[in-house]
Amino acid sequence: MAGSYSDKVMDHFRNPRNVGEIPDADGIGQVGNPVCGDIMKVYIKVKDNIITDIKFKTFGCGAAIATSSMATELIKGKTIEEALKLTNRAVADALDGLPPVKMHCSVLAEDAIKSAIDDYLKKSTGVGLQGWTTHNEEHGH
Amino acid sequence: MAGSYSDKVMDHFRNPRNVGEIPDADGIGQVGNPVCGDIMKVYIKVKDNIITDIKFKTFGCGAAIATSSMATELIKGKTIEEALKLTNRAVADALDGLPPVKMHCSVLAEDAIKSAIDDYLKKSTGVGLQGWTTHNEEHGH
Amino acid sequence: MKRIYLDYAATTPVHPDVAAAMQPYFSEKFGNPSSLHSFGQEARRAVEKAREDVAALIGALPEEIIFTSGGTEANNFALNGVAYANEKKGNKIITTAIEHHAILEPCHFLKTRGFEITCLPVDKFGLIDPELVWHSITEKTILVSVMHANNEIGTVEPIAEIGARVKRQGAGKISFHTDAVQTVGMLPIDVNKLGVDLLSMSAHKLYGPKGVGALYVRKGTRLNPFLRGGGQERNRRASTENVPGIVGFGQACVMAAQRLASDDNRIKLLRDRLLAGIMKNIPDVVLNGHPNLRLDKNLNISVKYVEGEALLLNLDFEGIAVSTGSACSSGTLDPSHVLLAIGLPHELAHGSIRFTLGHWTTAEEIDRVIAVFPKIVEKLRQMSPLKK
Amino acid sequence: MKRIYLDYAATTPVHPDVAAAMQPYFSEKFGNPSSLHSFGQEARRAVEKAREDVAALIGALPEEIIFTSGGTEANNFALNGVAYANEKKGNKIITTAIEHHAILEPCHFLKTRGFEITCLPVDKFGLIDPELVWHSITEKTILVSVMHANNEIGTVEPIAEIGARVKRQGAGKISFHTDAVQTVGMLPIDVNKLGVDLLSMSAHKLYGPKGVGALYVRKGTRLNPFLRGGGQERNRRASTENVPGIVGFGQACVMAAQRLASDDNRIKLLRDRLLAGIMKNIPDVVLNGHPNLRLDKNLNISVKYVEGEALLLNLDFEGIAVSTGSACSSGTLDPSHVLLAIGLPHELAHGSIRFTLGHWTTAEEIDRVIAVFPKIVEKLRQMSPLKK
Ligand SMILES: Cc1ncc(COP(=O)(O)O)c(C=O)c1O
Ligand SMILES: Cc1ncc(COP(=O)(O)O)c(C=O)c1O
Repeated sequence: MAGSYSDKVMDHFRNPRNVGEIPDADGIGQVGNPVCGDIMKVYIKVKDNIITDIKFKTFGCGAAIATSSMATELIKGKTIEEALKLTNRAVADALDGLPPVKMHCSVLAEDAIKSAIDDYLKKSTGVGLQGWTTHNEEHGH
Repeated sequence: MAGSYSDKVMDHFRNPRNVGEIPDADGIGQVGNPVCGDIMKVYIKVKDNIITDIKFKTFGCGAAIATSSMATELIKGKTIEEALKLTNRAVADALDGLPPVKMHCSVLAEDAIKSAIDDYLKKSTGVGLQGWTTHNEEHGH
Repeated sequence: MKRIYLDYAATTPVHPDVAAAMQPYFSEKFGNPSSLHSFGQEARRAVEKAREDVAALIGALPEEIIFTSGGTEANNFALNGVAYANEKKGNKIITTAIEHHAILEPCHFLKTRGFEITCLPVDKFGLIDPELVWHSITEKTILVSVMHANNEIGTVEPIAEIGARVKRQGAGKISFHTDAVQTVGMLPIDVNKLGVDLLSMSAHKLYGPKGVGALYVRKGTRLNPFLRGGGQERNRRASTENVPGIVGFGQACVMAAQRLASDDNRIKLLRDRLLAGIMKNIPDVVLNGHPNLRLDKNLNISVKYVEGEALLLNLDFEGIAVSTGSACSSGTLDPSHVLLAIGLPHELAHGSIRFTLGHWTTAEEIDRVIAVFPKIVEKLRQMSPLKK
Repeated sequence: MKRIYLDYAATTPVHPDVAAAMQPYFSEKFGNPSSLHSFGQEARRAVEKAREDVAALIGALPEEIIFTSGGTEANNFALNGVAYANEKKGNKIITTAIEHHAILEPCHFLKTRGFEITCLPVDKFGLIDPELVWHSITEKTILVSVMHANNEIGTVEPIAEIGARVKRQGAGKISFHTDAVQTVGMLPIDVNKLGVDLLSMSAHKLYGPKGVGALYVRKGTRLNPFLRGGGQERNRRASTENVPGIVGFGQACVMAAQRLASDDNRIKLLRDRLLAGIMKNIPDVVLNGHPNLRLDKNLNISVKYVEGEALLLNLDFEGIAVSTGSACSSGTLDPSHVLLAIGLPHELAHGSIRFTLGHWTTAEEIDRVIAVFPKIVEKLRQMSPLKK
């Protein structure tokens, strides 16, 4: 429930960081679907293996927007390898936790980032992320 | 429930008429039993076929005492034939009604009077009331 | 910042006159109505007076009113009570896809106990077709339950028409129940004109207290108890009566009857002003529910490209309290079953917002919402990947 | 005439501090706790605070407390909830002959649904023998329910002993429930020391409001919902929370904890004074219940040769409010099942009177009763055909 959102969640929901698009993005990932009520789209710019810029657009609830904001903050300036280590738990923890029914939003945020990196890797190396698919099945209906 | 006792019931309960015994009674009737929680004992004095005096003793609830009081009032000074016409409904009506769960008390009062008359008839004529038994089975358990 | 409450369908403040009526029954006239002594009897009289007031509001007899702990208990009581009392006659219950969870969940339970539940669909406005009810009735049908007005989209159902048909077809065999939690005190109700045998109410929707409600049960309707124990409510609903709550409910009904008699359409006008203001200022908004056959106080819209909880929280930042049919209000991931039942795509169902107006709503408040809402929608749409 | 209330076991006045705590939640902080906006959230916080206070009084965790509409619902919930959740494991329920109707009636219902009820006898003081519970348990037993203290005769049962045995014998298989409606706030309670899995409470017995109670449910206990609908109380008990009632219950628990900590035996001393005064002035009176293992506030006697309702009404004429176990208080002709279960002959059971003392009882009141009561007994005995 929104009532149990932490102050950090509310802060990131109210003033989300990194909202927008990157027209010449190096990687774009979109996860979620309207059935679930959450869609996240992440754009990354990569230089020398480092994520120099990141933006997102999200259709979703307070937690969806806050996790998008927090996840993008957490990997901005990081290497691809570091970014890939980001777990949904880490996003939730950085937000001082999420209500149980909202944990799926953090999963979505992790997926959105991986999906953008996958797209970047495919475009730059021709090979995407190994052994990875989105959790869509799990957190879906 | 006592809460739905009429003012008349409360009056007769609070100031019951005809309480007591008649040492040289011409007829005595007792009905009810401790299992039901109501016992009524009625004493009558009869002269020239007229009930010249009547007293009762009752172990029982507010309605039991009030119906004893009212029933004895109603037949005092009446002929035996008139007294035998007294129904439990008439007693209840004279009290401005009784709560449904208390109607059995009026039955008991009718029975107590009939029982006293029965005793009087047996003693004076050797033959009791015809075709009459108390309602004990009905209002009992 | 003065806060603006536009969630009167969720709950209402207790009217100060109702609170005043309740006040003596907490610490002074505190008796247990089952007690025979004077403390008990003064409480008993208050309960019986309230029973008359509640009955009068819906054209019922006082002895046809059974007090409960709210609308949910009234619904659980009606469904379980009728089902178990009639299980020898049949096992089929007919209801609709847009009922409150307090109907659907007990139905779900009864299904596990051998009853058969038919859940009728509605049209795109949320209306039940009385013909459909009629055609769904079989030899085994013991109960039909159709809500009077929907709590989310506000659509008012043709209860009297359904009632007449149920009676014609199943007179004396089928009980007809309506969940009138959203309409008691809002619409004039006469149980005889509606043709219902059972009707659920909840005080906190009509400026009465939370935690008290009632089930109307037409004389002669077979009904098993639900809460079992002491002999309260003529052996039909056990538990020490919530005397102050019941007194407050009675007072709320007296006041509702006065409001209904005054034929005031202030709230409807404000609601229409809100709708017009939103439609004028914000593109891509759709109205949910029936355009006319709806509760005066209810406005339910879907805002394309954005999600309801996000709208709600942003309105809350502005001190404006509303509700949403998006997943997020319910603790599940599914959006409102009502919005899906009227055929709304998931995306729109997730973007629904319900404004419900009430006694203290002012034109200034409505104008403030009309001014603030477009900015919020715009902000969220700029964040949305769905909006091109 | 100043009235004297000696029926605290039937219900208590709401303590003024409790009423004051509730007050803001009627018309100001009136939100629905399920609402996401600020009105809802301030109500939510109040409910969660109250949950902590209730839990603290009985040594439970807040999440183990489910609010209900009173003791009756808590009991119905516990019995139905455990029975249906465990019906695949077994169908046997053990309870006692002296339980409140809010236990016996749901048991009676469950019997019609295929469950087997074992109703254990008690001794002449109303005590359950823990050995007997132990020996009654079979492979099919899923639930044991024994009340903490009896509402009529005040006898306090050896719950901890029974709890320990049930756990030893049926660890993890058998749930142990106690109806603690009469003891919460009166006796120190620790659910872990008692070894119970479920415990019923009702606020109006401890200076809280009517119409609110709770069921304690130990973590891990299998329990089906009883009131079904919205997802309130973590999906365990549907219906809009009775926020003011719950807040009042919480405050009542805080105050009860303070009273219990103070170790005050004022009420017990007054009760003993009443007993001594009656015994001294009136012949042929017997004490019902256990001489020592009883609630401090409770005095239950049978007055030979007279009937309880007649005593009660005459006391009421004097402004003294008491209760009786005679038929007449219950709407049936049978005297109290509790008095019969302790082996009292019908005649004595019909002549029982219960005095229960409380917070505002004074020595002057007790002395007035001691002075008035003999005259009433004498008047009725003179009217009684049983008294020779
Ligand atoms: C249509 C409808 N039925 C039932 C209920 C349940 O009422 P309560 O919350 O008082 O139990 C509600 C409101 O919550 C409702 O809107
Ligand atoms: C032992 C016991 N259990 C249950 C109840 C029922 O509580 P309530 O009347 O609050 O439903 C009572 C009191 O009436 C009681 O004394």
